[in-house]
Amino acid sequence: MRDSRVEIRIGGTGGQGLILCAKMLADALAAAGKHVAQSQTYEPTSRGGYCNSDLVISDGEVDFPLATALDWLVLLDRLAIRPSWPLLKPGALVIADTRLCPDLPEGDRRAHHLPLSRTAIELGSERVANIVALGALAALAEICERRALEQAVRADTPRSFLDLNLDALAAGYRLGEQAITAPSSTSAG
Amino acid sequence: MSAPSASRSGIDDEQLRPSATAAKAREPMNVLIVGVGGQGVIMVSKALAWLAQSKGFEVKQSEVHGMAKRGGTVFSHVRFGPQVWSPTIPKGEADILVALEWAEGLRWLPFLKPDTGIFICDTKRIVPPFACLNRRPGAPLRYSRETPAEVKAHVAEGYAIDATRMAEELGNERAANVVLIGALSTVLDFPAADWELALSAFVPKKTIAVNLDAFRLGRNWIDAARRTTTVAPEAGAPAANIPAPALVAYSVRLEITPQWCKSCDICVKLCPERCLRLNDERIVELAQPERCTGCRLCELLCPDFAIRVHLDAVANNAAAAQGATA
Amino acid sequence: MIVDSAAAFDVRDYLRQEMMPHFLCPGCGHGIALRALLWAIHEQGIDKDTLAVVSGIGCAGRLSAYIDANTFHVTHGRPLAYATGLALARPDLHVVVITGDGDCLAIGGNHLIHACRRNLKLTCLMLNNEVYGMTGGQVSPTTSESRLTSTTPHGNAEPRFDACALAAAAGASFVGREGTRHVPKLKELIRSGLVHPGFAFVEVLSDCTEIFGRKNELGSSPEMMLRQKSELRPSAYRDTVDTPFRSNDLPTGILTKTERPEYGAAYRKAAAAQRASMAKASAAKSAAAPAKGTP
Amino acid sequence: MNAVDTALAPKPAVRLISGNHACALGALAAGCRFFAGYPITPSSEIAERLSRLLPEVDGVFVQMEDEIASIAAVIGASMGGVKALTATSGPGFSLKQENIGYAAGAEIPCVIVNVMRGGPSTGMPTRPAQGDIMQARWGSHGDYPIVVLAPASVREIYDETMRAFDLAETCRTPVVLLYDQVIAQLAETVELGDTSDLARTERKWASGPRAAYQPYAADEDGIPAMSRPGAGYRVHTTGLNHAENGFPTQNPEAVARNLGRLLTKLDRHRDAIDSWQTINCDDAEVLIVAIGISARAATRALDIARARGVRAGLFRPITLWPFPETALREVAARARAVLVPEMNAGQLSLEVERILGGKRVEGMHRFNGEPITPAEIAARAESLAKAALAKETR
Repeated sequence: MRDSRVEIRIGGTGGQGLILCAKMLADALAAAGKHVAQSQTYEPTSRGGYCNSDLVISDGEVDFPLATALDWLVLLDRLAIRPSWPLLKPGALVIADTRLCPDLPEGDRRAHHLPLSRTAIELGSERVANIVALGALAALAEICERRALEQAVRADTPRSFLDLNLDALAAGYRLGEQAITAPSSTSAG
Repeated sequence: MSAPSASRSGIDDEQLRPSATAAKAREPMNVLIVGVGGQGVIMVSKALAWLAQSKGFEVKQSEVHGMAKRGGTVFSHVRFGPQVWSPTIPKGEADILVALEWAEGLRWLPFLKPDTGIFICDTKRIVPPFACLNRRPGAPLRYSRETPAEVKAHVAEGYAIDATRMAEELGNERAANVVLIGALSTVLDFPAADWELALSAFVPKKTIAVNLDAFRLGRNWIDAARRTTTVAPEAGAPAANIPAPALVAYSVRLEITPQWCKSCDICVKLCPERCLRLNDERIVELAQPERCTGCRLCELLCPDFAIRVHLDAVANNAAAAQGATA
Repeated sequence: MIVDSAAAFDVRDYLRQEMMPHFLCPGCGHGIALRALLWAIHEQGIDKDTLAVVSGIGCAGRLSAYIDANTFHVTHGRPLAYATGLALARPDLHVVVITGDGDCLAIGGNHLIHACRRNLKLTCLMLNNEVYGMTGGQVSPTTSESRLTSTTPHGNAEPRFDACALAAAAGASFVGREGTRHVPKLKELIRSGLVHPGFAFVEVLSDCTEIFGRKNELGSSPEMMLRQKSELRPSAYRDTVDTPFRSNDLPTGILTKTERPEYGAAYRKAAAAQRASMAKASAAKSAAAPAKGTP
Repeated sequence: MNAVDTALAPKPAVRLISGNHACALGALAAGCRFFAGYPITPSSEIAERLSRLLPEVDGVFVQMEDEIASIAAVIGASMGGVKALTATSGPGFSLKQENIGYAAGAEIPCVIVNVMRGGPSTGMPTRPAQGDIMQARWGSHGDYPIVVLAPASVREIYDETMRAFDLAETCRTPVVLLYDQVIAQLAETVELGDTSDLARTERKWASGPRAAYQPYAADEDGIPAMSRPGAGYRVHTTGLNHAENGFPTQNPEAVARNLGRLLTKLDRHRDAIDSWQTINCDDAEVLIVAIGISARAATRALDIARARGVRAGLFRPITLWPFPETALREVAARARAVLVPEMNAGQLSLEVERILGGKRVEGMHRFNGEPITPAEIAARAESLAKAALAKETR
């Protein structure tokens, strides 16, 4: 069984920019020669409601493009816990927003509660919480080169938001790097 | 009404010719101006009314033009004198009839005083659509066939003047009515200068020059005509040279495609000359070819495209007449 | 005078003669409407090769088969939608739509109002005979009140559509109505529609004599046609004093004529501008590229 | 890979694009120059892409007033000689059916994308399903041929969209691209080559004298040459049954002749039409037949099953209709059991049962909006293999 397969989910609610940040990560990975499949689940409402975007990353062609066993889970809303929790691989890493997703269920996983949305608010807009999360994920998962990710963020950001998004990415990296040195909670957070 | 007839007692019988001066002393001078919409009838009557008023006459003018737009009958009554009661001229009471169109002139002839009335008429022909109602091959239009010479018999004094062409030659066809004003000015004794003043007030500023030329042209033409004969156009006079509207000589032939005819009867019932019928097989046929005028109504209204009307041109009118009866 | 123009026009030059006689009932006004259309096309000098006629389903829809042109007999109610695609894809063609009252106003009503709104250059000829003739005489959106049809056995209780008012309200830039009784006038109206730079809607009042006429005892074909004349008057007479004495809810002539941007031309213009700005941008990019690489 | 390498190597056009995006690009590459559509989830991205891309290549995009108008405008554009596309989802696909029948009957090339979502009726607009397999084949009334392609990946959507246009043109038929919401909105890394010099297939155009031209008289390939409006042929096109001359007829011989040709015309092009993929079929005891996202799950399931000692193989029809039945029969001959996982109540199973006659065909049906997972398929394959073995050894 060819398995360089890595699965990442960014879960939250509609309107948080989950699909966009997943796409940025996917672009960065694609630039590095990885095969990526990025899928999404959303509800018919344009805003609000459960939403996630999944990445399946592989050295070869991705056979089944949907999540089956998550290596990484980023939670930007508690709504995303229920559909995602059963998919976690044993020992998977979970990054949860301290404010929007304070409580996590029991399970065999490593969890980091990070102030993603609060950091975004401090940067000037809660709307960049997705980019902060992206930075934190990239730092913790060490899944792609930082330069490639910055390039992907640049490519997908309108000029007027570029500085904000790059700041958010850097802030996310900082949060992630701090978390590496800090112990992660291994039981219920 | 009694008032007009009472005023008759004041007639100066010696006055045979109408004149503006004479009008002061007798019953009103009656000038009837007729034509078709767009020719400028109202302008002529307004200029005359203005002039008469400026000379101290009481003036009454009435006109019908509202429905005429372009092409319909327009007439205007202008009456002036010491006192004018009625605004309209009764039949046989017009001193002067000015017509801007030939057939309109003839139509109003009964309004002219039989003994003394003066007829001034443009020979311009404007053929109205209903003059074409009879579409028989070679048939004349239902437009006046009278020649200027024949009209002479009906009027005391008559001038058939090709005013439209004269105006055209001046470069403005629309000044034809002013040519006629020029003619009119010779039978009313207002000074020519006053006429020109009146004209200048009633025509658009940039056309004053051409209109004054037209006025003088009309005046001179009458003078010249008077020197020869009272009833103007004889041989060589412009009106005599006017050809009747061209009649294309043709014969009618109906091409019927019997397989396409579905016997709906529309052509039979809607033919204005009732010359079609359905035969024993219920197929249309031309039953009375001599009555067919080639109007094409049957062709146009046949839902089945079964009829085609051919108007075969023939060499001349005689042949056309032959074709029609053949 | 009508004689001159009519003499030069032989309708058979525009018919597929192998298809004749056509399938319409005796006295059906649609044949007359077809003549008026072909006459207008002839007068306008439209080449048969670049003429495309799209028609729907029903008696009116069948007319396209008789026209010697590029003809498309499509699905019920959809000729305007097919014609929209054809005219947008092929602006070099002259596209005419023939449709009936049911085809155009009932099943195809949505396409009509949007065609009016869009203002793509198309001429839409709606033949209104107040009835679904081909299916046996059912009530249609234009059936007059109290008329008998095979689905209104006690008289039609629904109010009818005024198709021209509908088209005008939907934004059509050219709207006109005429009866088949007045062929030269109808031809003139259609011709004005053909030259109109935008969507032209022409309603033709046509007689269904065999089915609608018979059911409502409207008399023979000629009688129906004569009544059509008495019931119609030019729109110019609308405000004259005798209006109260004669009903005039179906004015004829050109009822609406406005200048609006034609959709196809507007679209092509915007597309050309988009291409030009792209070409400019890529030229600037390629000019800038070597400069970037030098240091 | 280091930074120098990426800078020097000619960059392969690897892009992360969605299935719907790939469809728009494939259409353009195939020479599509007209799109008419109506917004519907989850296919709207195709329209959105083409509204920007078509004007760039002098094409036309138009958003019509409804689904019916969209397919009508597409057929209208194609009647004008322009390659045309529309895209929709289940509810819209249902509305288009009458006119798809028209395109089939009048033999007007066109391509219809149907991104399958939950049903019936409005169903689940943002959840995947595979419930339009039968509608795609039998949705319009009467008998007619149609080609339905069922790509399973972003790359394949791109390729199959191009092939859809080629088949539509060569066979003068509507072609349906059928894929589910997952594949439509899935973004995958794909390598797209330069297609600017791609030889594009055009329909056979009428040539020769007008008098001799019969719009529905077919050559030996069963496909009549089409006339382009303006080329002087002035033909009649109708949805009524017609004779070779294009005019309506109810003459039984004429109808049987033309309709008979129509119904068999694809047979002579099966080499170009048929397309399927087999994985590990040579020694397969359990044959899985699936399309779209279910086939992607089955692909992974093969590995899981083999790891557990179950020899599973996959037969994936890429051309769904006409179904590549000969190929399926050959592959299935060696299998002990056949498993058909699909996101509906059993549509593909029905066709597989029909083709494989008495063979045991096990359906694996799900219609709740959740894709079937590789593990589920693998488990089912394993139990099927055991049952088959038990039956044989009994």
